[in-house]
Amino acid sequence: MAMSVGDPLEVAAIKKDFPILEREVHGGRLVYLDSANTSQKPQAVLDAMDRYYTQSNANVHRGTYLIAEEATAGLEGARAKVARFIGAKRNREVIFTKNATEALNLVAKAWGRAHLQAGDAVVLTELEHHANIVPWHQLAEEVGIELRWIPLGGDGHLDLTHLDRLVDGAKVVSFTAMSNVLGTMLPVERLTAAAHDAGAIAVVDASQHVPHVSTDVSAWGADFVAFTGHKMCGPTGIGVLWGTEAILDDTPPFITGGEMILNVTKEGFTANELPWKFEAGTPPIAEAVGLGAAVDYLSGLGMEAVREHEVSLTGYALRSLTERFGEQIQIHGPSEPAERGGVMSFTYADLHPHDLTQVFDQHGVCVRAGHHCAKVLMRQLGVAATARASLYVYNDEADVDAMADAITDAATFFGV
Amino acid sequence: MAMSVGDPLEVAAIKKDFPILEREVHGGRLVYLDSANTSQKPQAVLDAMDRYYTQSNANVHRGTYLIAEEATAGLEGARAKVARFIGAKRNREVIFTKNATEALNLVAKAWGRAHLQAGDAVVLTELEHHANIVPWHQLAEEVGIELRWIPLGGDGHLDLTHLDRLVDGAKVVSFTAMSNVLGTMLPVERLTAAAHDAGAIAVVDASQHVPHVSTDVSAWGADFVAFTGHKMCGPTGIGVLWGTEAILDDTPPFITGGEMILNVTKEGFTANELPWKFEAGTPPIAEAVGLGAAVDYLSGLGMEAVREHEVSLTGYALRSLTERFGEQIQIHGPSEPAERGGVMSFTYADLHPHDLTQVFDQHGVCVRAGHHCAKVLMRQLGVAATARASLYVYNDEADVDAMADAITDAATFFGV
Amino acid sequence: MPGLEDLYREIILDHYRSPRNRGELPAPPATRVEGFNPLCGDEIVVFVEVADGAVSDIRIGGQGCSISQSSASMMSAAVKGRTLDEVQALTRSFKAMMSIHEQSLDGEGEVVIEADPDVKLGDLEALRGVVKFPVRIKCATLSWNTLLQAIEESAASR
Amino acid sequence: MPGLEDLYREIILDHYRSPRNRGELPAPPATRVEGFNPLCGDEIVVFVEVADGAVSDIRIGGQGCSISQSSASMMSAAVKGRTLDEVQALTRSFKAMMSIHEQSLDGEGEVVIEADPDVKLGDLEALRGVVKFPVRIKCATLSWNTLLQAIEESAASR
Ligand SMILES: Cc1ncc(COP(=O)(O)O)c(C=O)c1O
Ligand SMILES: Cc1ncc(COP(=O)(O)O)c(C=O)c1O
Repeated sequence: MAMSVGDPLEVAAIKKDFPILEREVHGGRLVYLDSANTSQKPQAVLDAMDRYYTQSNANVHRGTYLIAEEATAGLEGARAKVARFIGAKRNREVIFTKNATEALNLVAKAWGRAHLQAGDAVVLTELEHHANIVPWHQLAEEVGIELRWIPLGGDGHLDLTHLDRLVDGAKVVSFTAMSNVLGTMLPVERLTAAAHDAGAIAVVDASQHVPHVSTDVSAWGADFVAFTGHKMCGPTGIGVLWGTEAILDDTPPFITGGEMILNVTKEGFTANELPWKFEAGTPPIAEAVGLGAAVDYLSGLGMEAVREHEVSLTGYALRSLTERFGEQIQIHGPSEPAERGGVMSFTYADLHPHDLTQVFDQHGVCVRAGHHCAKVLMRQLGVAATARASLYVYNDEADVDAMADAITDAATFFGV
Repeated sequence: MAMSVGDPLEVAAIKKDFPILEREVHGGRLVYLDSANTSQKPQAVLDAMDRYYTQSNANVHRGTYLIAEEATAGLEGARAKVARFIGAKRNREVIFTKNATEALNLVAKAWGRAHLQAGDAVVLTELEHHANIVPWHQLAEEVGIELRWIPLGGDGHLDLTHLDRLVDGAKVVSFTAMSNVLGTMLPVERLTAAAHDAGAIAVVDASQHVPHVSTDVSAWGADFVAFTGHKMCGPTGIGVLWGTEAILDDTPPFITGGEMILNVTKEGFTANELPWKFEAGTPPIAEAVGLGAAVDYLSGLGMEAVREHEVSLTGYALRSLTERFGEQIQIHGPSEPAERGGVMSFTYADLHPHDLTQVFDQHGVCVRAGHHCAKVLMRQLGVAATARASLYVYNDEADVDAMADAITDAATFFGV
Repeated sequence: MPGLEDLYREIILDHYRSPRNRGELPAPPATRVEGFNPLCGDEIVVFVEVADGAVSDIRIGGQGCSISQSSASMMSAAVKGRTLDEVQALTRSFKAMMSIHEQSLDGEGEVVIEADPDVKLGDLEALRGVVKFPVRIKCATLSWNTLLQAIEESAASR
Repeated sequence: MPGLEDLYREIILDHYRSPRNRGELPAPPATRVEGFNPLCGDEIVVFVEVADGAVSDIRIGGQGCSISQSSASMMSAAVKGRTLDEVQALTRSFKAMMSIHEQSLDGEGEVVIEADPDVKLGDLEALRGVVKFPVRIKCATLSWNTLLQAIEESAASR
């Protein structure tokens, strides 16, 4: 088994933290290379949720009894952990949603409906995930905003030649911090500054960034940042919207009901203060506790080490796949590992990605094939689908090699 | 310890299924009487989620690999279980949301925005939870609908004298199936029929009904039914909106993004078919698996037995509290156990509920004090707050007695 | 590699490599309908000409994996020249083989589609192995659903 | 019952049973502000009259638990006749006792409020035990926050 000398993470030990990696599939070990889709969960996260359910389960912010206080402390403690993890200035700037998609919908619909009108421009990029496109399409249908697109340039990067013209007069610039298809890291601070210079707000979809790269939302200078728990070692059912206190105060509530009100009469309602104004109904309590444990886990590894590990493993993957398969394999995105995350979209010869990954499955290699919820980008790339391998803290060179072996096998099987 | 002869549930055995009930608080056992707020979770539900995370965790509807297929089967299998549990005709009529609140917002905002306009009337009841009030207030602000209220009558029931006049010309009648404050069971079929006769749609908030009473949404004849997972032995982070296929097809998408589209271009998008049209982003996968296990658990007990147990235990509680405290205790809601669920709101002498339940906590008795997210109802009742004890499958007469002892102690402590 | 041969039978790979009835038809008179597999991005375009209650001509465009492409190719060969009733029966039999459940006519739950014992699936039998790979069932049925929609639209446009 | 005596000191129960400054003031000239505790439904109404930079009169209405009512009662007694600066200092000291964290002025995170050693809390000291019951802290501070808002509004309306 190939082991990287000097890997900043002790991957062999880390693998043991993730019980699912001990699972056998089709008689071999599980080689999980789909973390951009969803990450696996360390035992510590499962334990934290089990502890919550077996010791302190109660609804929050309501009861005067002990376990209700513990549950509330669990939820609010998780909020504080997340706030610290992303460099938020105040805990109340961290809003728990069900996923990144709800977070981006909240921005487009609650902030957007209140502040945008017919003819206003919203600038997106061709790299966006559908979660940062479709809500804006809905708003376009509803109030008649105009969508502008920062185009894809060379080597998987954006073409920023006409950035100033594109953002000129815009009200919103909303973009991903890291492409979930190409791995491209976007120049967040530059885009945020361009937005602000043009008088627009800057919205960052950090779903692929927060799990992999140390993130400081305050340093970014963004107005809103969205991300999702299940891609960062946390459970399903929880996402985060961060916003500056100023912009959150200036955003009407989105989903409404219990827990988000100060008062309700037959005539109307008064909203509660941040963050609860945006958290109607019973929040994802166990999921917040799990996300807090995930943040602890990642902080324990150190986000600098996580990033270093991924850069080095991505470098290994790009090199070894290219050496082994030459012209047959086409890997999209930046060629320089330091300019990208560990997400590699590729096609092999004229094999359809679906057929390729079907063979992978027989090797226990989990890789996703499809459009990766980025059909606008796929059209720009001129492909209908790619296979996408994505790396995380528990992956090593042996995993990359296992996929390479599976590629060879697929080529033999289909005779290409 | 008082034990009911002939209880349709074996509560002593059931208590063992819920690990949290073994916990000690303040040196005594935990007496959990706040299930209308959130229920405890049986080990089987925690095991199902752990099994999912340690064996099959993957994103759904996407991967060609084995664990992704297992995860998809887990999610869709849970949908089928829920559909069967509530008498839905088709699995695709079951939409997973994050909680009941999101489900009711989806109705008010996605269906409501598309079908209601200024001057249209929406009929609610004075018994509603804020989740079935505030979204309609928002819609009223936005498009100018009129809200009408079916008033509270005697003995905790609705006053239906002027029902015909109230629903006349209305577009929506939206009501709770069981009051979360008084326990009142509403005449769902009668209200649904009145709605339909008036040409309105019928929306049922079944958050307190589905966990406690066998529910058949098709027999109800409703158009939409909302409920929440965490009150029915399931995890936090998941709720359900059921709707007839016809009305769901006639409802535009609410939250949008990945997973809910057929196609996305720079110009627009096409929505996917049911149920996915309403499930944007990564769904609460582990939570759905947990909810499926909760449904299995409740089905194993038998919903008829659950209901019988609660009627008999509620009867015991109403009798024994009245016998013991006479005029000092005021219990709101229907006096007849068969007309109500196991939810008892009460006040004791002039003790503030908050002070009462603070003393309860010292006895390990978990009871909520407050307005229970029903401020409109509280105003009708002429109180600012009540203490609310609520029963479930794991409660027995000893639990009720423990609360009664705590009341006595509070009376002594405060000298009333 | 056990299992894969069940999915990728030789005849499937043959249709994938040499698809039948590939191309376009002028629409109108033909009807053109696009189908999407939202999960993987496969897009299929069916051009169909209906005359005298039968599929007089058909062409297939778009792109997809070997399963969706070969299924479309075999379908095109199987339905060309058939009456609409025959096409319906064939579709039912094909979906029955794919173990697709559909809602029953009285709305009481979902039922398993029964195959018509008189309908011969021929080459299409090769796709039976797809059932063991649930995610791929949508690949196999994409062209069929698109064809049904095209036939409906052609009826509606007359 | 260990613990409860920490919360419900005799002086608290005394203020609860015989609240000081209970009632209303004509507004205007007084300022009237309602405060809600969204968690339990407690509602407090503060009527305050400010003259010459001091709280010249105050009345408390509304309903709530023993903690919120006694805190309001003690507060009313403590602030009546005091200058606005003294009220600010007293509020700070009270919140410090309640271990309330507030955002620092430069926006860099949240900081613990420091009590002013010169400020005497007097009877209000009896509320110190509330800190051990986190849910009840909002009960104790409700009237104080409502008072601050009333003072602000009275300044704004001049
Ligand atoms: C009647 C009723 N409706 C709606 C809700 C809201 O449920 P959730 O908080 O899970 O959204 C509740 C519970 O709080 C309830 O009791
Ligand atoms: C860049 C990006 N944005 C948004 C999302 C949506 O996240 P979720 O599905 O958790 O809402 C994803 C993941 O699917 C993503 O990769």
